[in-house]
Order: sequence, then structure tokens, then C-alpha cells
Amino acid sequence: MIKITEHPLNPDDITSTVFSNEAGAVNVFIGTVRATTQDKKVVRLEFETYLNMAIKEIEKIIEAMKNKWPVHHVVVHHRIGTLTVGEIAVVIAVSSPHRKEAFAACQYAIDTLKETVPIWKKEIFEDGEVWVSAHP
Amino acid sequence: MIKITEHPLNPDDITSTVFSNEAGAVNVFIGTVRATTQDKKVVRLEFETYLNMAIKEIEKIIEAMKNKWPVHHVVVHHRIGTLTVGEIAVVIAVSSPHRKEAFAACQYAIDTLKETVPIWKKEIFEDGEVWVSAHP
Amino acid sequence: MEVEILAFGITRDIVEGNTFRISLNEGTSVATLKELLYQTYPRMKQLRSLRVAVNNEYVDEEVVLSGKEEIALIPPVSGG
Amino acid sequence: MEVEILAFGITRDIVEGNTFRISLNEGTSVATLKELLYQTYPRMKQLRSLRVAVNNEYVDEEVVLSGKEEIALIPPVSGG
Repeated sequence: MIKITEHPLNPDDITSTVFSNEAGAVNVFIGTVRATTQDKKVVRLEFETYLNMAIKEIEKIIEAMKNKWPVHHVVVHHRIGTLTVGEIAVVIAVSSPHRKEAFAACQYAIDTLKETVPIWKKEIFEDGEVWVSAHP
Repeated sequence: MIKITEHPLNPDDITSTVFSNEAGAVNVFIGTVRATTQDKKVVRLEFETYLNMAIKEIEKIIEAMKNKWPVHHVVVHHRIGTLTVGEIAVVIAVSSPHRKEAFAACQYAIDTLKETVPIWKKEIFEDGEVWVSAHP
Repeated sequence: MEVEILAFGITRDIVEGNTFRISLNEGTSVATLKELLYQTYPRMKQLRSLRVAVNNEYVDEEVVLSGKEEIALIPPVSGG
Repeated sequence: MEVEILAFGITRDIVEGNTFRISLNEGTSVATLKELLYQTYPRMKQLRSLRVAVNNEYVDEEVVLSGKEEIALIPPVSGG
């Protein structure tokens, strides 16, 4: 259900685990490494995590989703380590009886993950590097 | 980009075509056949379409998405013919620079498809059948 | 003039065929066609909606038919 | 008491290590710990936010440290 790994993520494997005969809707969010940030060319990203706490915070997100919406299954996989342009950093898949709550729950999951889960990314450019969002 | 087919849909093949090095976000909606509708057990669904017009209407949806949001790629595949419980009826995949517009555009696509695209489904139960949404 | 009309979904069941033919006066509008259909096939009146597509496009009910178009009945759609 | 603190992201760069040790008076709160950190590492003041996690949970700044907890600095997160 939750995985934080240095290995490449496979959206299809993740998505296939949320299907359910009682769910009519599946929504999947995939976050990838963009080639440019604020007009600067990205060479690679480096992700690190505070693993135990990150798992706990993702568990809280999933619990909140299940309280807010009638979701059947939720899977959250996040990659850490070094990623190059185009690689997948995060996959979130949600199944629910109807589409509206699948979209809402999946969007809640990625929005909240970006606020609370202790994972950090450093963008490495050709001429320097920056911890994303660290400064105002 | 658009396909209406009697063959099973493969979400992974569809999703992989929307990735882009300039897109940081991909959102995928997958609609599947639910085992029950209003407490009645579904045996199978039969989808039919007015093919040329359906393609045209989906083209209009994609054009509207590209006007409303900075989406990079959109793919819409819909299955027709006979589907059994758990099978995939529709897959919509959208890529965009940021996540907010990927969610919004994908949700717009499925919402609009359900209003305008000439595809019809008949639910077959153990004791009868009904054209979905035909009557008030 | 006599036109051929394509029927889909529940309208296909109502007219008992993928297509049917109907006689129209010259200058018949889509609105008038729908009235005729409701008279001939009263079950169509019970539908949640009934749109008419002309040459693969939804059209306003004021549109006048020439008899050369591809005309289709679009009962409530339910894809997805 | 002396406590070991875990540092992540940009705070790991600032303290130049994955962990560091700091001496605290008994009954030090998280708020006081943060003040001490800002004095020792002025660059931490420039961060958009700095949260402290105790035993893998975000805690309020009034929480008093016993010295037996796992304490971690959480600069602005940027997963996803």
C-alpha cells in the first residue's frame, strides 16, 4: 500500500492493485521530473526522506482519505535517491465507487503529501543546486 | 490520441504515451464495470456508439482542454461491445506542467464525455436490462 | 421527401432497427421532426432527453432539414 | 542534558552532518530548542519554515523534551 524506494516505480503494477469489482472509478496521479524549473535546465534531482516518519505521515493521509470519501483502495509509492529528467517520483492510485471521489481523494493525497510528508528534493542544475521550497 | 475499440484497453500503454520531459504531472482516469448498480447485480454491460460523431465529440473535448489548461498530451480510449464486471470501459490520460491542471483537465474530460459523446451502455442484470440514464 | 434516420441506444429498440425511414414535408425543422417522432413512437417522449444530430453534430431545433443530411437520434448518452 | 538531533534536507547541509549533538537544560521546550538552533546556525532562520519532529510526529512548540526522544529537524518538505 505504501512504498518508499530507490528503485524505479511502475505505474501499471501500482494501478493494477487498486482495481476492485465494487469500484467503478480509478484515479492515478504520476509525478515526473521536469526538464526545466523556472527556465533553468534540470540535470537531475536527489530525493531523501526521514523514512519512518514519512511512512507514518502517508498512513495518516490514507486514513484521512478513507474518512472523507468512500475509497476502496489507495496505493502511494514514492521514489528516493537520484532521478533524471522524465523519471517518475511519485505514483498515487485510488479506487472508489464513483469518479468524483476518486479525483478528490487522489488530489487530496498529493496535495497533503507535498505539505506533510518528510521527503526533500534537491534540484541540480548545470551551474548549481537548490533544496526545493527551502527558502521563502 | 483517440480510440474507440472492441478490444480490451491497456492503461499502461495509454499512460506511457502522454509522458513528456516538460510535463511534471500526469493524471489518469480509468472507468471500470462495477459489480452492482443500485443494489442490483450486474451480469455484463453492452456499449454501442455512433462512431464518427463520437470521435468528433472527443476531438472537441480535447480541443477545449487545450484551450482551458496548458496540457501537453491527452489520450482518450473508450471500449465498446460486451464488457464483464471489472473490465475497463474508458481510460483518459493527461499530462501537464503542474498537477492542478492535470487533475482539472482530466476531470473535465470524463465529465464532458459523459454528457456529450454518443456512446450508450445497457446494463444487463440477472432479471432484465436497462439503457443507462435513458429515463428520468 | 423521405429521409433515413439512424437510431442508437434505446431509440434503436423503440424503432426496432438501426435505421428507419420517415416522410417529411420540404422545410421541416428538427423541432417538427421530433414532434412527428413523438407521435409515431410515443415511448420517445418518456426519455430524459432526445437530441438530433445532423452530419455528426448536435444541432439547434430550428435547423431546417434538406433531406440530404445524415440524421441521427441521440437519446441520453451514457459512456464512460 | 545532551541530545542527538537528526537533520534532513537543507538542515543536513547547514549542520554539515546527518546528526548533531546539542546541550539543553532540563525542561527545554521545542520552542527554546529552535531559539538555540537559530543562535547556533543563523542560516536556519532564513528557511521558509522549520518544524521539529519528536518520535516521528510533528509536535507543538510548547512540548517539553526529556532527552530520551528521537528528535528531527524538518525543513520545508518537497516530495512529490
